[in-house]
Amino acid sequence: MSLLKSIADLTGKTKTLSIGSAPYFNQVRNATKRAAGSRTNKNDTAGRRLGPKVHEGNFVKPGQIIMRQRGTKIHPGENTDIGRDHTIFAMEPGYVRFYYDPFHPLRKYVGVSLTRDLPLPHPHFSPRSRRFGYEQIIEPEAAKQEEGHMSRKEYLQTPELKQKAEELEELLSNKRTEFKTEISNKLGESTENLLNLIVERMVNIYQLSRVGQSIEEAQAQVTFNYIYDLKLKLNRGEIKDADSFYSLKEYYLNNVANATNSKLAVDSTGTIFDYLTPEQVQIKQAEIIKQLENDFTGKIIKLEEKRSILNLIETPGIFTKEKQAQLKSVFLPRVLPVTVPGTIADDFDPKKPGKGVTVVRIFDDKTKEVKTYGRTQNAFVPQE
Amino acid sequence: MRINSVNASTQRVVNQLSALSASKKQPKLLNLCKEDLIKHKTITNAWNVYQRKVNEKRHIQLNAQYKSIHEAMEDLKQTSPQLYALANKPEKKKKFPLDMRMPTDYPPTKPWVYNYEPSQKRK
Amino acid sequence: MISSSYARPLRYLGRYYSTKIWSDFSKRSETLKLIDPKYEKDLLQGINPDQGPNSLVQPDRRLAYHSPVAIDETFKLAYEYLEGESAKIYAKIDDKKSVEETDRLLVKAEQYNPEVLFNIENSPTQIDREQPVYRKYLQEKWESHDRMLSMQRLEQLHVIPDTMPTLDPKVEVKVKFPHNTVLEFSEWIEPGTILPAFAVDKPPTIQIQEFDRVAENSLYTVLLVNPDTPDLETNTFKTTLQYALTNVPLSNSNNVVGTAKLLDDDFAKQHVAREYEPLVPEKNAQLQRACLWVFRQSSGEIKASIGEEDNFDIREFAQSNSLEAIGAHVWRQQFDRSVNQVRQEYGLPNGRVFHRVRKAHPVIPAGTSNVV
Amino acid sequence: MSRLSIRSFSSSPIASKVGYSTVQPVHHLIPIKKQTLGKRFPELNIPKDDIRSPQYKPKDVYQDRVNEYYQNVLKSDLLLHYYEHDSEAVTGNKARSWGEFSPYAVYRRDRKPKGLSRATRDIKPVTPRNIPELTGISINLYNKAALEESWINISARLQLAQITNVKPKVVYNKSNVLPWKVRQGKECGCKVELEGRDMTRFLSTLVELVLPRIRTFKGIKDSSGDKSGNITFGLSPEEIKFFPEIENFQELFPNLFGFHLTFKTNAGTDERARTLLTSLGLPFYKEVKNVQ
Amino acid sequence: MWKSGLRKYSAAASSTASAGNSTSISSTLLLTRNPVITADVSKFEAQYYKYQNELWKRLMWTFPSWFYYRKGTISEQAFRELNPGPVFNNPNIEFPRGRPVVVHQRDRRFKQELKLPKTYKEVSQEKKEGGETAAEEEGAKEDNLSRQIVPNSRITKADESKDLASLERQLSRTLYLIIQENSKWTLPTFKEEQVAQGDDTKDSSVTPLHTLAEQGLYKIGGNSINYFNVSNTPCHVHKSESTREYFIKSHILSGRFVPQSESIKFLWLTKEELGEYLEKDYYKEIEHLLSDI
Repeated sequence: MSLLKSIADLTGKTKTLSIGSAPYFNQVRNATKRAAGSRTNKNDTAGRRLGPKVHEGNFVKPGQIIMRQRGTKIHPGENTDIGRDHTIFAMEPGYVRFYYDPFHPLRKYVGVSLTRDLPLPHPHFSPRSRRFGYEQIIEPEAAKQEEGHMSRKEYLQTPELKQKAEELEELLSNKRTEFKTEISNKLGESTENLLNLIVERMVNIYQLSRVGQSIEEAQAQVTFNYIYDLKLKLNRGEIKDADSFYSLKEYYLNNVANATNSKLAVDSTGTIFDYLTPEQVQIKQAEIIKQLENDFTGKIIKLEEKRSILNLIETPGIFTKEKQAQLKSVFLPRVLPVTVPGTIADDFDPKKPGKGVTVVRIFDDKTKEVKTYGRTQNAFVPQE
Repeated sequence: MRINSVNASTQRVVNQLSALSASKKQPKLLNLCKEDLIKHKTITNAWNVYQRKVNEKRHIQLNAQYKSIHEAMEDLKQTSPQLYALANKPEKKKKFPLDMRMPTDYPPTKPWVYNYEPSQKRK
Repeated sequence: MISSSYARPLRYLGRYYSTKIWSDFSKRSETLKLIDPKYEKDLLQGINPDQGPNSLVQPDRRLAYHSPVAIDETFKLAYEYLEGESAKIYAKIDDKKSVEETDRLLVKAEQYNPEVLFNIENSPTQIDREQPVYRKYLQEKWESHDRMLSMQRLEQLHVIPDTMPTLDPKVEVKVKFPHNTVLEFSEWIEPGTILPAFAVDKPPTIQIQEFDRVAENSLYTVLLVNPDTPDLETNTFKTTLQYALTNVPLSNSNNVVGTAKLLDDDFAKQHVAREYEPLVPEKNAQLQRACLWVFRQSSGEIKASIGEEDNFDIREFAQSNSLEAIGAHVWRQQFDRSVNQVRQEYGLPNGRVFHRVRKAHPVIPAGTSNVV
Repeated sequence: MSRLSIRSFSSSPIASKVGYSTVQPVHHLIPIKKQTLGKRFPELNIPKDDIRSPQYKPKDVYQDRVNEYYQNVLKSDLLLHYYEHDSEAVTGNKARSWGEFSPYAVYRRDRKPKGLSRATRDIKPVTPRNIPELTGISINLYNKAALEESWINISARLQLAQITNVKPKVVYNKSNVLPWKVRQGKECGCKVELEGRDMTRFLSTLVELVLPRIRTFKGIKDSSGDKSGNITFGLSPEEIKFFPEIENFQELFPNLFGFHLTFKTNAGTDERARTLLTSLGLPFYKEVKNVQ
Repeated sequence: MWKSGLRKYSAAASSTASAGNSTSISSTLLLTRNPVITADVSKFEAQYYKYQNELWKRLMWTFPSWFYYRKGTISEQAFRELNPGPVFNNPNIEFPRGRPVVVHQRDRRFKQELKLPKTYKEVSQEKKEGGETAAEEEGAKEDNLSRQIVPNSRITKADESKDLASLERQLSRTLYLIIQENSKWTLPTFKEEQVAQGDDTKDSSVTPLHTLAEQGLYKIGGNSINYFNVSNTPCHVHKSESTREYFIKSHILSGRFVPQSESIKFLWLTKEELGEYLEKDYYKEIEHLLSDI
């Protein structure tokens, strides 16, 4: 309009611009679209009210919206998060900062700084600034109630845990009484207090050997635990002074630890036995294996023999559990090999084996043939 | 039963597909015991060391040959520029002859062809 | 088996050449031999098919085992070849070479020895860590898994940069609490595990495995800090020191600070700079991280004692004592039913109790008045 | 299929989740291979050349005479043959920069090379480090019949497997060309990439048993090649009959399919590649154009 | 800049060289016979290949016999007769060395060992041979495609008789030609004639080194040699004050070396044998040109 007007003004002043007889600007604009509304005219929507909602340095509360956008024009920085439609909102109370991040040079970020004077982004290698945000409960009643509060998971697990703890306690108290008689038998007379200390020590060693510690490790650990507890007592003031702490410590080391370390030991099944040094254990292991090989291999195993084999293998403190299982599978097979004399019936009819004879067919890998044997009762190790 | 009742050409395709596919044809996995595993590793290590040595030796020899060619050409350039120009002429169309064969595991019945007749050109 | 001397073992005097070098222990260490002699026959002479390999436990599985065809004959030739190559490398070692060069050659000479390979695969806890070849394999194993795992956890749990700015791991740090009678807590702890208070109420056993040869008289510092102690005055967190060991001498094989050492009064007096105090998180105070840092002391002994200040600045401490961070470990704790008992044991007052819901109070900058 | 209907283990629907993720910078320099830290499939972390891996396959199973011939005889010959004194590397046609000062070009891809859509390699003089070598043979079988009936491709795959001892991969159409009945995603043939002993065994069979028996075979066209040292030629179904693996089982392979062979070399130029291939026993012939 | 300087310098040097007529140029022929059979492998290599091959077979898929021998055919029957199935996993039998795991007639724990039935051609051939007389059989043997293949020995008659002049000796090694003219064994060397006369403007006035070597070879060894000259470029130079011997590498492909005069003796030798025949310093100088295989 203004353009038209100014040009019209111009023409008024200088006539040279009029061309021909027809007035130059006497022009009619014809409709290029159909007058009736077409579909394309109606699809305008209301503005989505996008854009930043707070300014640099403004204080925001957690959850307050900082930016509404389509796509990530601005990326969520520190202490902010991004919603389903890319809305950025605050996660912590603080002051809004718009910034660039050197790790993503093409992005703009918005973050919330926890204090007014803290710039963003924070230096990469400096500690993060964090907010604690929890309020102390001052009132004692309410505090006690809150402390006793359990999550649902904890609440549901409590009875089971309690039962397990009780079972363990029962097992240990049984062991205590058991150990008490055994130890008093082994060590002879001693005071009640000393005996209790020794029993407690053996129970602790038993517990540690159950989680796989060797007897020497467990002994050192139990000694350490006792002395450490004494030290804590001293710190708490339950022991008067350092001197009585040292005398108690010396007493324990001399009369309990050192006195029993070389005499008593306990294995993971809770059997008390005489302590053996690792070298002695090795010798004993070799002895037992030799005995097993000499006395029980290539021979018929009856119930009696089976028991003595088991006794040998399960001699406390000699073999580990895995080794025991392996020895059992070697020396106590379900069926004895055919080479053992007296386990094969001499003449038998495979179709009509006599009483007490079992027909066994074995494939020989070398000759590629199946051999048939009649096994007597003796071939099978009795099962209890 | 149904498989057997299809016509011959379909059966052939089924056979072809089964010959290609892995189902029921794979062997058991090799589960070596500890000792055999270490043995296998040692064998592999020895082979790798051996191959490395062989390759190193080849590489050294090729380098020496290259150096030697370079020296010869450098010398020829000094001694006789014409011969150098002829020797350095690129032989782009030259091909290796088909008579140069790769070795076989066992020799042919006649290991060497003696009765070679030179062509007309050479005379 | 493991020599405890800090002195440099194994120097090769004069030229030495023998083609049967791997069965000659007059100049090589005995620890390069097979640790478990029962495998020797199966490994070096071949498995008897009527008995099966010793490494399989069950007799029936043993008999059912079939070795690959021709493995023993091939192994014999391979062994001879590698042994010859090893002898050539041993011939290169003499006293004029530097320690690093000697170590490198020793690794080269022994790395393909099947006995060494068998030891490192099957009894990694019993090997002699003074031998460079074993350390090399230990390092490879550590780098292929444990180092990545621990660095992932340290980064994910923000131990770096919340305590120290960064870490270039040089040593493997392993932690366990051996006083536990429950299997779950008595093993080595995976970095980042959440532990109950009763499981950590005695000082931990720490293993610090160096992979390069440790110089004589090298000293180490171990610090355990909790960067998540609530600071109500500023509504943020402060760092507290829970345990500190300083001037600890360690070597490649003598690398565990545990019960045996702590029982020794002299050790405790000289090296425990701050007595152990477990983390005792308060109710609703969320998860807290126990960050264990291992430092190499690059400028000798630390003489100054550690102050009792409220907020322990580990960065400042490391810098002022010129400590080089070489390894770290982390576990986490939160309030549980055993916390109060541990507090009692250590003579600590009852813990505060916080509201279950986190409030929107802003951080109060230090120095301003305490008005919420 | 709408995104909402995708089943997942998560309790919240996918639509309510933000499509945004970012990588946080780390504070250390240790590269972490995340897949090795998982505990679920430990055997997948074992490298293929370890015997404990289920994918283990022994490689050096016999003496490789072709490779030995190349290493012992040809390498030294080729080095001498290609030697050119005082020659220098010929720089290839490279992508060009947009100029130093244009702010619009900071993160833009480089300009295309002059007159080409792709950059070409430098041609370096042959030294002991880069003597031309046959790196692989790729066999490509385009099966027109499979466009109509995809089961026909089975016999084509089996034929390739029979000849090469390697299981072929199926090739699918990439685009729609309706007049040729080409539909996207339909099987249209198979291919095999040969390396190592598979390659040398195939090469020796081809050179010693197959090509000499094809009467019409004059050689590979001298103009064949992709300008960077990879030479291709084709074999027709009648010629494939001469492979001994096929010849003895003709009744099992009633329909044979021709294929294309590409000899992949690191020679850099076709000329060098041709010389290399002749040294391995493959003949070439020069096309005679009809001159009026 | 430096390039042009170098060129100038070299031109000057060459002009002095040719003007001085002091150096005599000759071309030495390194004529090789390439190995005919594969290299001999060491004990370890052979054993390794065997081990790997066994592993390979152990890890192979089962042979799809139903595909190659269709059910109900005679060939299938023959195949089954030749290859009885593995031991059946009978639950009533004990297998101390492990239970067989049989799928598709193969024990999956082991490699599959197969014997193939003879083809129709082979069988008919056998039948025919049975009916024919021995003499006819002999005649048919040479050109019959389906005769049984027996590999030739890797050691030839020449090896047995230690004929050092034979081209059929040491088939697995590279052989080199050396000749003796004046009681000294050397590689064949041919002197350049025209270059000494010194007209360096025309190329035609000189014989290229490789042509010189070729002409020389025909002169001393006759015309019936099929050989391949690897390159125009010399691969080595043997220098002394006034002589230059440039080495030209060639392979003999067929034909034979026939000495053209009585005085010429020749041998085909391997690398190690060359060390015994040639002068020590000379051998050391050219050692890297000779192939170990």
